[in-house]
Amino acid sequence: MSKRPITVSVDRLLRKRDAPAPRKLPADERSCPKCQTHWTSDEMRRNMRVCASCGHHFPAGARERLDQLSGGAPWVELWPELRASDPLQFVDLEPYPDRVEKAEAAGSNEALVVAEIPIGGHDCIAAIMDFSFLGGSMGSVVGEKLARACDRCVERNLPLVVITASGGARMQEGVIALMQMAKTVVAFDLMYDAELPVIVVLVHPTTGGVWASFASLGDVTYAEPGALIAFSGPRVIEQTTREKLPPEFGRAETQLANGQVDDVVDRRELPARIGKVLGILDRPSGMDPAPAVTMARAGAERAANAARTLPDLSRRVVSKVLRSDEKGGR
Amino acid sequence: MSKRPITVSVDRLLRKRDAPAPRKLPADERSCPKCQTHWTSDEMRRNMRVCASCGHHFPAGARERLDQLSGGAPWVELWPELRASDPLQFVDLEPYPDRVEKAEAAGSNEALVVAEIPIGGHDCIAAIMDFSFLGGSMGSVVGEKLARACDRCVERNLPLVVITASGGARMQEGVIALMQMAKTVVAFDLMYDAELPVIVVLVHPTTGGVWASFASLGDVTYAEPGALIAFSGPRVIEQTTREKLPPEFGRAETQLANGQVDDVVDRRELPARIGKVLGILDRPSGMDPAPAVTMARAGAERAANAARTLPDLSRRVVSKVLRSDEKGGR
Amino acid sequence: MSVAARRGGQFVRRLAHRLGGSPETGSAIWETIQLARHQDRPYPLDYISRLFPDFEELHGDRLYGDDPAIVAGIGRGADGPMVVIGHQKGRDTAERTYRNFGMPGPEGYRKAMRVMALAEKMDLPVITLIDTPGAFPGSGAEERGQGGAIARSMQTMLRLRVPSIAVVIGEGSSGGALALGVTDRVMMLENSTYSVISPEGGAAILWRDAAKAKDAATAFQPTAANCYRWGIADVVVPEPAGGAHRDHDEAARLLGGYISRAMRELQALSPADRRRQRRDRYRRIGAYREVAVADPTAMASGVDPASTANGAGPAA
Amino acid sequence: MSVAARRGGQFVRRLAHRLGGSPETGSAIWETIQLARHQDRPYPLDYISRLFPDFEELHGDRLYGDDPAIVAGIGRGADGPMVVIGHQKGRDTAERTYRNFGMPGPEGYRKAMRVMALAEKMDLPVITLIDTPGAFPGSGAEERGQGGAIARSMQTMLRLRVPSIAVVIGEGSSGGALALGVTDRVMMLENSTYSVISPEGGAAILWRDAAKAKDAATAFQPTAANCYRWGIADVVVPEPAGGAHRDHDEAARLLGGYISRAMRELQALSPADRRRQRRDRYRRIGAYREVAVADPTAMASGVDPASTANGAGPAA
Ligand SMILES: [Zn+2]
Ligand SMILES: [Zn+2]
Repeated sequence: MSKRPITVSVDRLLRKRDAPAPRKLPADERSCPKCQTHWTSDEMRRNMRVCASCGHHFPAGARERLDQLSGGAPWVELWPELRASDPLQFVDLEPYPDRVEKAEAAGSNEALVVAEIPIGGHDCIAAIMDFSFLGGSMGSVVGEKLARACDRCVERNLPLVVITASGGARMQEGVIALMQMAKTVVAFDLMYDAELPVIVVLVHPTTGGVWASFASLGDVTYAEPGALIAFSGPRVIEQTTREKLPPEFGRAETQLANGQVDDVVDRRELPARIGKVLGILDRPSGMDPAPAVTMARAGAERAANAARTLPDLSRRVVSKVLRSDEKGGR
Repeated sequence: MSKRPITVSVDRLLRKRDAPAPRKLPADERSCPKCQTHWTSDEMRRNMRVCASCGHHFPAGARERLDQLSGGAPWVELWPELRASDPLQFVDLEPYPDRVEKAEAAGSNEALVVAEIPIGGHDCIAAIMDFSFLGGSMGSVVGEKLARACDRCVERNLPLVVITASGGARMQEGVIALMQMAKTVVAFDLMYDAELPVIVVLVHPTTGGVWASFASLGDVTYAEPGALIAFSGPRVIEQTTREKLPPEFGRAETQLANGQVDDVVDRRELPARIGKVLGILDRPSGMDPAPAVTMARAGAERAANAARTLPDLSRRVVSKVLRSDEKGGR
Repeated sequence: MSVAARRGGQFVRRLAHRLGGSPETGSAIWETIQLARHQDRPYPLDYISRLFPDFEELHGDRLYGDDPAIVAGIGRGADGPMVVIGHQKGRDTAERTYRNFGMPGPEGYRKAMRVMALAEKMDLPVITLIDTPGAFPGSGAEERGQGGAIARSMQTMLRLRVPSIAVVIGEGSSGGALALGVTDRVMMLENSTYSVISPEGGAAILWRDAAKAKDAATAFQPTAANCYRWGIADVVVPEPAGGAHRDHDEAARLLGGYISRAMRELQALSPADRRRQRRDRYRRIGAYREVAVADPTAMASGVDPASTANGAGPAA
Repeated sequence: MSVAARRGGQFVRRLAHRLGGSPETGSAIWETIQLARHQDRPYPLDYISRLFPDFEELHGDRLYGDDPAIVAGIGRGADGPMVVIGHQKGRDTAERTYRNFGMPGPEGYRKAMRVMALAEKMDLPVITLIDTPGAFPGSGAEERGQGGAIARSMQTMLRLRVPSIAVVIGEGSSGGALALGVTDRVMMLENSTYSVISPEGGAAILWRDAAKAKDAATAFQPTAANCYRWGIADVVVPEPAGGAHRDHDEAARLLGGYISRAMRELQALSPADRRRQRRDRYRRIGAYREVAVADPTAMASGVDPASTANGAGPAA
């Protein structure tokens, strides 16, 4: 796919503008909705955006989560150059490109950030969703980044750690967004062949097409306390079936009882828990890869090539949306 | 395993004695427990032991079922020479060999009869349980016959039709009976590799270790109306949990709703339904067998050989129980 | 010129018209949606009874229950034995209620997986017929793992060794449809639709007004022609003039022909090749931009220029 | 002579005594049953905490619920990463109730299968620790397919590509125990029991009096020595003097040694060989007679003499 001669990325520019965004947003300073304790943004950040009084888990951005997971050790973001396009030239209450632009302006480049990162001393690839970017919705960029993340894991023999937060498929990309569900399942299937572990952490909220695809397919699955985990959200269910749902409906603790997750883990314990699991599943290096692993490597390479040879579709879209970028003066 | 020089089998002798047993037993003439209609044994036989008034399914013997399935066409019983032994020298309220002797005297040779038989024009191996033989309990003979039945299917490329009726593992053979559960799962696994269909029909009652092993593993699973299908019987459950169970507990119709069986099929329709499924799954002959099939063939052969090389265990038992035979004057 | 050929010619012209030039109008799309949902439109059991003279429906997931919103079974037709699975909506009120309007719970998808396992054992091709407004939104379905059931159904299909074909025969909405759609070939009937969500659902969320369904439909463009253009559908299957509801026999005959042809192509491939192509097919779908990301700091420190470093460097 | 060797020597003598000559007396068997059920006897989590310094328990069947009567997880010990699954009874009243006295429902077996699938993906050996009076007899368990869950757990174990070892650590009763017992190697602790049913259950059915449990135990002879003699157990693992409850550390150390040794043997085999031997192992178990069946008519009509024909021939 052709790269346009733009030399500075949108999020880079934005970071310069509001530095040190996204570390400190005004919204960070607030009182806990559960116990009303007031926290400064610094206190929030130091406690991983968990209320130290009552344990309420506030939303956290993808990059902040990477810092949490690595314990401050450096990590390297992968493929930040992938950005949403507008294949359907979609307009609802506003045009899709405008929505994307606003979301990018708020400091993220997409609803999924992928990075190479050490967690508890174990190198891995982390794929972290960001609910603040269009509700963490899964469009083509999320699908492609997750697929590349798995390819990279297979190439480098690394485990994958995924944190999900999503309202579901990104409707503005229509059926193409729907297909990202299948694409992520394909990606995890390469991990299966390569015998590489996948740890999934479900955070509030993980719903719709994300819960109904890769988020359900981790080898080990944790959920943050209070996270809503459901295919259909409570409102849709109440409207359709006229049921009155209890407040605990679909919450992490309920889903643990339902057998859907392995444990509910406090965010502050996540890095250690993930590190422990990675340690247990770590393989002695220098082992001959099983035939399945070799197959998976070939598959990852082929898949990556296949994706690159695609679409007049995306070409069309590239030009279209870049025009809107230009319009925005960048 | 050595064959003892006995020239006439027990059930042959018995057949001569009460000919045409087991076709016509005095107990066959009776009134329906559900609707009180009275039926002669001939009417009963002609209607496959189903009450023509209310559809109540009476128990049916294994050999009668074979006649029903084949529509009167000839079938050949396999391995009638396999008989129960007494590995534990087991005595409860009476010695196990005495129980076996009485059961044999009533006209069956074991709780499972295996035959090569055409059903709806399709050759297959049928393995039919007989509840009247020690409650259809699964001991070593049931396990071995079912294993041989599957071996034969694999050797001859035939489907397997199983009708179950059992109170579970035969306690008088202790843990050896328990292990027959695993043995039957092994047998069905050969059918899996050989890509050969297994049709299971659950009749009243199918419980305990039979339901918890091969009876649950059919490719297509039917149940006769009203059949009790459960791992633990209602009485045990009521005693353990002090639940009061409804009369429909564990019945075929309930288990259909529970997703445990494919359909509830009237006995009079069974031969046609089984024939239809065999027709659908029939493979064009002359096809190259898949590698799995070749593997399964080798497996069946090896398994059969393995079984033959076994046990001082059974030898010990052979002598022991034959002594009891001799005592019985045969 | 035979009737069939003439019809075929008409279809090609219709499809070319839809594919060519300007996008379909909102009215045309809305009309297609009405056709896709027409109550006389053939449902899976209508196709099955015509394409598989011998068919045995199988029931139950062997775990919890039987879901009438999905029918599944083994059938023998012109191309030999196959496993067929489809969303069944129900034609009259009683049947619609019984079948929950074709909205499956986890038991439905698990029944599908159970029958796919039978296909795998017996080496039978799998045909799925997709026609659902979506998976059922209910608390019981959620408690029993609706999301995981859909995910695992896709995973199961992706791993099948046997050939598989999905046909969108009516409306294919949301993950509830895609759960049966991860196959070697995806076909769409001429008047079927495939969409990320039903127009009503999309309208309620994006327009905050379910009455804006027509606007949502216009925006989603969920028609077969568009899905074909986007590479979501491999084949568009013609319907009898006026729509499949006008002539079930002819609709089944046309579909049967397309299935036979595709099945022959697929059976020429090895299981490993089919699986590989299936993976690549879905791996490839997506529309995104790549913008150039210059990061002099990162480059200076020897990091891949297509990457950005976190707070550790002075660039943060 | 080291303590371990001396202990080993004692154990060999104990085992030889039990294996030799006359069968164990009813009192001896009953005593073993009491030891197997001793409330201070180590349970799976006691062994796990000693053998796997790093252990992560996993929860849930991904279908319906999580069953505390079965614990399952991944652990890393002296022999590398493994999957461990066991029946957990609970030591005090509260925990016993919570764990349902180690009597699993279908969710327990399905959790086990789910974790075995992880073992299969990650190429991890599977260790099961068996200690249960049986699967739970309850209407809910039956509704959700208790029988099928046990059957499929056996089937799953039978098909594993990875090495597997089952250890009966306490009481192994009925299909509820065997559901976790279809492995490459079956070990029994010196004072464990393996039986078709609990003595109380057997007494209630066969003697029609649950109080006759001791008679039933005498008849079932469910001791490790007998199971070894019958070929049900491949190995009898020694316990510390007086029983495993006297010294959990030593019990775990002894078991760990036996597991390590067996694992090394198993890892020397290919997955296909292990599967073949596993199948053959269970195919072989059985005790039956073969009586000669003469059938002159059948022989005359060319039928296999080991067969009898039905009503068609004059012999019927
Ligand atoms: Zn708080
Ligand atoms: Zn009657």
